[in-house]
Amino acid sequence: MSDNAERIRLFKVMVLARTCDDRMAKLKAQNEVAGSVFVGRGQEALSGAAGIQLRPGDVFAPLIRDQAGRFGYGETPLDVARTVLGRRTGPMRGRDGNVHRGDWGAGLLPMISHLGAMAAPVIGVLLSRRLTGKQKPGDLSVGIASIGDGGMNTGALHEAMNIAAVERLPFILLVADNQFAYSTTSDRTYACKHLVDRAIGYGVAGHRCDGTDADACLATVGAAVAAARAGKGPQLVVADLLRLAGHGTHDDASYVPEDVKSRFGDCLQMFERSLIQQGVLDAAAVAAIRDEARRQIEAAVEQARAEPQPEAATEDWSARCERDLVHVRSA
Amino acid sequence: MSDNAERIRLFKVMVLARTCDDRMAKLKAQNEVAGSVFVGRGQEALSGAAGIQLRPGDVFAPLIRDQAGRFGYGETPLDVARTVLGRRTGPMRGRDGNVHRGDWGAGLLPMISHLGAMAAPVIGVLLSRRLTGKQKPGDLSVGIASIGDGGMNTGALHEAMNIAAVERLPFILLVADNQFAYSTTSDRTYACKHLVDRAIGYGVAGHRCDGTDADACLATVGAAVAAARAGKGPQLVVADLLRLAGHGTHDDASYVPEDVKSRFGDCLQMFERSLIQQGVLDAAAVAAIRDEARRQIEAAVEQARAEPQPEAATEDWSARCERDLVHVRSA
Amino acid sequence: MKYLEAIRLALAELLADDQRVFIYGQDIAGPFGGAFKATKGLSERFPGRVLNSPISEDAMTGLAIGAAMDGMRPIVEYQFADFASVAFNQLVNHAGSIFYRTGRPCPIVARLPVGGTPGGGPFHCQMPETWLSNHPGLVVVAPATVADAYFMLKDAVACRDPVAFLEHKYLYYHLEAEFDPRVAEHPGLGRAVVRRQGDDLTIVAYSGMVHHATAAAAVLESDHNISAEVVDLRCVRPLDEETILASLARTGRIIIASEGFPFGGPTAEVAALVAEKGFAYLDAPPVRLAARDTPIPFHPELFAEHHPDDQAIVQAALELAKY
Amino acid sequence: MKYLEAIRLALAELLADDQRVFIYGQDIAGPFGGAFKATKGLSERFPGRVLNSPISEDAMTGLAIGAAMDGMRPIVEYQFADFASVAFNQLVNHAGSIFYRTGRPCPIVARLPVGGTPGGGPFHCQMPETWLSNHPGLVVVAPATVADAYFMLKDAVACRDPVAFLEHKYLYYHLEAEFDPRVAEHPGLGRAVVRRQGDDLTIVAYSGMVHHATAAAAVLESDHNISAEVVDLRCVRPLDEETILASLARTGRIIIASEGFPFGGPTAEVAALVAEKGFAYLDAPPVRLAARDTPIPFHPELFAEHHPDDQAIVQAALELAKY
Ligand SMILES: Cc1ncc(C[n+]2csc(CCOP(=O)(O)OP(=O)(O)O)c2C)c(N)n1
Ligand SMILES: Cc1ncc(C[n+]2csc(CCOP(=O)(O)OP(=O)(O)O)c2C)c(N)n1
Ligand SMILES: [Mg+2]
Ligand SMILES: [Mg+2]
Repeated sequence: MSDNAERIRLFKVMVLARTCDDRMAKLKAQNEVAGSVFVGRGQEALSGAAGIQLRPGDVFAPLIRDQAGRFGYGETPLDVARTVLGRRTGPMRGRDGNVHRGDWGAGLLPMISHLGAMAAPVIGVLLSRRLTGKQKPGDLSVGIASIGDGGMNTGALHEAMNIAAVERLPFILLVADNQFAYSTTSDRTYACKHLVDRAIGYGVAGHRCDGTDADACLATVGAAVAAARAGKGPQLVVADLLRLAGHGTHDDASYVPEDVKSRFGDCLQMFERSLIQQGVLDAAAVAAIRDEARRQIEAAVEQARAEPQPEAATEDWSARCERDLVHVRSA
Repeated sequence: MSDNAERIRLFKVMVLARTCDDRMAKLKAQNEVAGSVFVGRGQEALSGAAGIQLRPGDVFAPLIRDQAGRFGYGETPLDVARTVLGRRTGPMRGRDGNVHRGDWGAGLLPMISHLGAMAAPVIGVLLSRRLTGKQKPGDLSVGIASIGDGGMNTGALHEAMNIAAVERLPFILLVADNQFAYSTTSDRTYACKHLVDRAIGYGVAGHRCDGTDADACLATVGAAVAAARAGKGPQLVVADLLRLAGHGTHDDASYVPEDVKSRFGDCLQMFERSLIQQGVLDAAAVAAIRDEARRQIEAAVEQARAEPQPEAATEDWSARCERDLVHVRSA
Repeated sequence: MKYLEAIRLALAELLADDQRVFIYGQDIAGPFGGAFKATKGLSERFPGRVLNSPISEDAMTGLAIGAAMDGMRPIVEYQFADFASVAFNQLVNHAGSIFYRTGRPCPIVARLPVGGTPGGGPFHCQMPETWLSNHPGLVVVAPATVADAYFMLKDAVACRDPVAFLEHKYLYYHLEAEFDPRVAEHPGLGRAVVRRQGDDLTIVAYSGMVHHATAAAAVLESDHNISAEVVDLRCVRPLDEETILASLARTGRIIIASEGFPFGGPTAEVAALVAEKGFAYLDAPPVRLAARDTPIPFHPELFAEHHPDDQAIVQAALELAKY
Repeated sequence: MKYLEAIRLALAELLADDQRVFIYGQDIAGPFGGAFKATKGLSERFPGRVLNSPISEDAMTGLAIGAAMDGMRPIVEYQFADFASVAFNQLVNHAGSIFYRTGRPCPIVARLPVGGTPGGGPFHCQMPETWLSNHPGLVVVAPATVADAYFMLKDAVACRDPVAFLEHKYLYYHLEAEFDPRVAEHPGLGRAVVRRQGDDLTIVAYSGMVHHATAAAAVLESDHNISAEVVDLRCVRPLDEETILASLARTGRIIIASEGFPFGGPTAEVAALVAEKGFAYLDAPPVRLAARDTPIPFHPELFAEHHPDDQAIVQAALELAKY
């Protein structure tokens, strides 16, 4: 089992993510948010375990349920609030929204919506590091890309994973098999016994864990990251869990059958319980962590709310950075 | 081992294909052919074994090295010669050429060049058969799509194979691992131990055989086709062999190392030797088969040569069949 | 009836009337019934014929091609038109090329939810008609009315060529109209129609932009005494050149408005058409209005300024009328 | 030096001068050196920097994007431009959107062998500029001369925006010219140039079509006493509107010729441009010449009639001069 400091770190990140997601959903319900809000409820253990394993210089391509991983890797609540509220001050300046935020400079990749598309860019970053001789043998910078059970079946993901394997790059594919792709059940999504079975076909190491068990996630993702850092090539981590919410806040997920629900617990509740039972945290400490999370998120929301929105009149409508290339027809 | 009638049938198809390929290469050398000529030298056992397993109502999507499979399935030398020579009389009427020929009506799919793209259409045909209730349980029409070690890494192929598995369709993916994708060696193409390892990741049956051994090909492809017919879902067949020629006739394949060459025999030579050794055929019978092949191919070439070429003036320049949809701007 | 309901009704009737029809796409089966609910209730009514697919747009399209060539009339629902970008190859290089190459038609229908909604962002708001139209072979239609949504979907399935059917997401719930599905007469798939007659200038539009055009025409009439004719292309590929040129011949002035990106595509094609074939009719240069040349911004205020609307059309018309 | 050699020379110098440059593509490493030999010898001279990729165009492009964002200057070779269709999404939706979305440039170069050769058939002859140009963000260039092949490739790598670099396959071996790579002056990446001056009409072309245009201009001069100006666009996205309009202002008549499919794209865009912004200069309707609206036929006789050539341009010019 991981040391308790790390477990507490993960717990804090999970609480912060859950708090943040809930707050964003509430902002949406209050009509303060344009477009969709996606939450990672049920996926915090896996995602957070990945995020906190990373260090500066690593690269992380989160998807739509990775608030915990993002926080673990260093995203600030302010970046989230600014992006969700479309503030000009945010990393996407109102030009892109919600889960599409990121910062190439910080190794946190701003996703495009097309599932599967963010794996190859992570691999490109890792190849770049190798080519420029920046990698220290045995202690490599690694890259993690997230994907779901649904996204595993995109051609984009396949091509990328295969290239990672051919190049033996320190790449970790983090698969959250949360039983659903939007409303579609796994039996309509893939036919292998378990998605970890894809590892052998790519020639990479495969790991599997219970995504509702935070300690299992820490251990499994930790082992995968360590192996990648050590130069053992790509790692496929597949965790079983359940999306404990709709696809987005607009979706009541009424299509999720009761018996499926009964099979999966809430990773956050269970982790809290075991940390308390094991005496790692007491109820007061947990309450303090919750309060601190609420305080941070609320402060971020308040600050973002007060900040300026983008304005069409002052917007720089240019898709190219080489502005003087030639005369561009004005819109 | 398959019965001798089937073995002889395969041998004839292989000889016919080799003869045909050689003749087309010669036509190219004689400057009678526009564009590329691709040959299946070394792949005749695998391809032919697939072609002769199929029956009317099945569907076959060959690729660039499948002359044997095409003949096995019923393509005529005349269709080949007409297409390679661009004759108006051929199935592609000079509009498409060389290996892109086929006949949707006959279940022989005219490939587009993009590797991986022909698997999904085969699966679509099989789904169509199921939806219309045309399939007889336990004795299903099957579909075979060919692919190479290189094409296995296209996103298109991945998506298609996964859908076949999800729908449990009677689909056989026939993989010729011929050590090269054009000039690229397998170590730059994939990293799994053997491509058959992909089967488990899709949740389909995997088969592997020595592609230089015609009897092994017959047995393995036969088993895969039988399983698909019986309703056991998709089958992945991977055969190891060597492309015994350049990528096309324009390529001298000088990049193929001697030690690789020494590891792989010629399936046709070896099959001939064992048929003779086992007394299935004698030298005279083999000579007669060769002569008959030459005669057929030569007759086809002669006939095609005498036939009309397409003419720009009388060409119907329409990409749409609904001509009266509206006024189309004339070119 | 709403635009979306008209689509659903057409789908239901197509499934009921023609055993060759099936629908394939992500999340379209019941009880969910699709991201936009276009297929709600259909999988229950037509068991086994409304099938959920994996997230595999390229193979979804390839599968439809194979099924169509085997005699079916597949309808593929892409969750957003933006994601059909990964099916580009099967759509343009495969479906689009089969008839010319083989002489056999390839009757697939690709249902593509298109167009912008505030907060949709760069990858849930795109118009795909330009990149679907360059390669030969596809028919690309973009119904703007409730009746067209219904009739053109039926025509699309009847059409033996592959059809890209662009459904505007904003219209799904916001456009409502009465129409009688039993009328026998409706314009053919490839026909443009004059939505509003006028004498002073022509506004050509398609998809959601038709409504901005008619709203602009009303303002031009009431506030500026300018009589604008509105031509709804309905089908952007091929173009109904006759109707466009006939309108231009009457008015002498033309604006072409689209929500799509500015480079190439129908606005360029129509402007080029009128310059080439309607030169003598032109009393003024043709005017193109398209979206800005950037990805579609997420923020509603930026989004609103990214594409032309009623006001932009009115503004352009006032200037054009002065020319 | 041949067009192909100029590309190879530019690649070699880029690799030598800039450690950030690497090349990724199918079959490009030694001893093979690429389907067209553009990289012959380079993997030996620059070990580890000319890398064979799997047949995975989508991920090849995604990989290049990631490497570029990490500070590299990746050059991706697609074996044929036709196969970049499966990389469409990464090219237009990812590479094309990064700068606007994030404010960071994404300097990748996509080297695309384009254009027709007899017997190439529907999937080895295409021109991709139209479908690469609709989405905002990409720069799309199409060098027509040996010098441009060299200088524009260097400029493409220097450019911080993603560049699609269209190399015409027919020119690879068939175009040969002397040029001095040491000259300091060459037109910027986005500039069109007047290849031949003339008074009576303007022929706009790009890529291989420039040579048909100049050949046609020679015939027009010698046989018909018509003085044609030839404008080589060089860069189709963005367009050098100034150079085009300046030429039209001088001649009053314009033909736009392309090997690409007819719907949309640069020919429509230039025709629309001159109609909109050069209306007063136009003494006659703009004339578009593009390929026929079918897949590119395999048979050399059909192929030859599929796209405009010298004669078609001469023919169009004679009619235009009469207008
Ligand atoms: C290529 C592509 N097709 C469709 C979509 C629309 N879409 C967004 S999320 C989603 C479901 C994703 O399921 P999964 O990968 O399992 O992730 P989860 O939502 O369960 O976390 C779909 C279909 C998309 N984003 N990209
Ligand atoms: C998507 C795509 N990319 C590139 C090509 C160009 N190409 C044609 S054949 C070939 C090599 C194929 O190798 P493999 O799949 O192993 O088949 P083999 O030629 O060995 O039979 C390549 C790269 C193509 N046809 N399609
Ligand atoms: Mg999921
Ligand atoms: Mg191979």
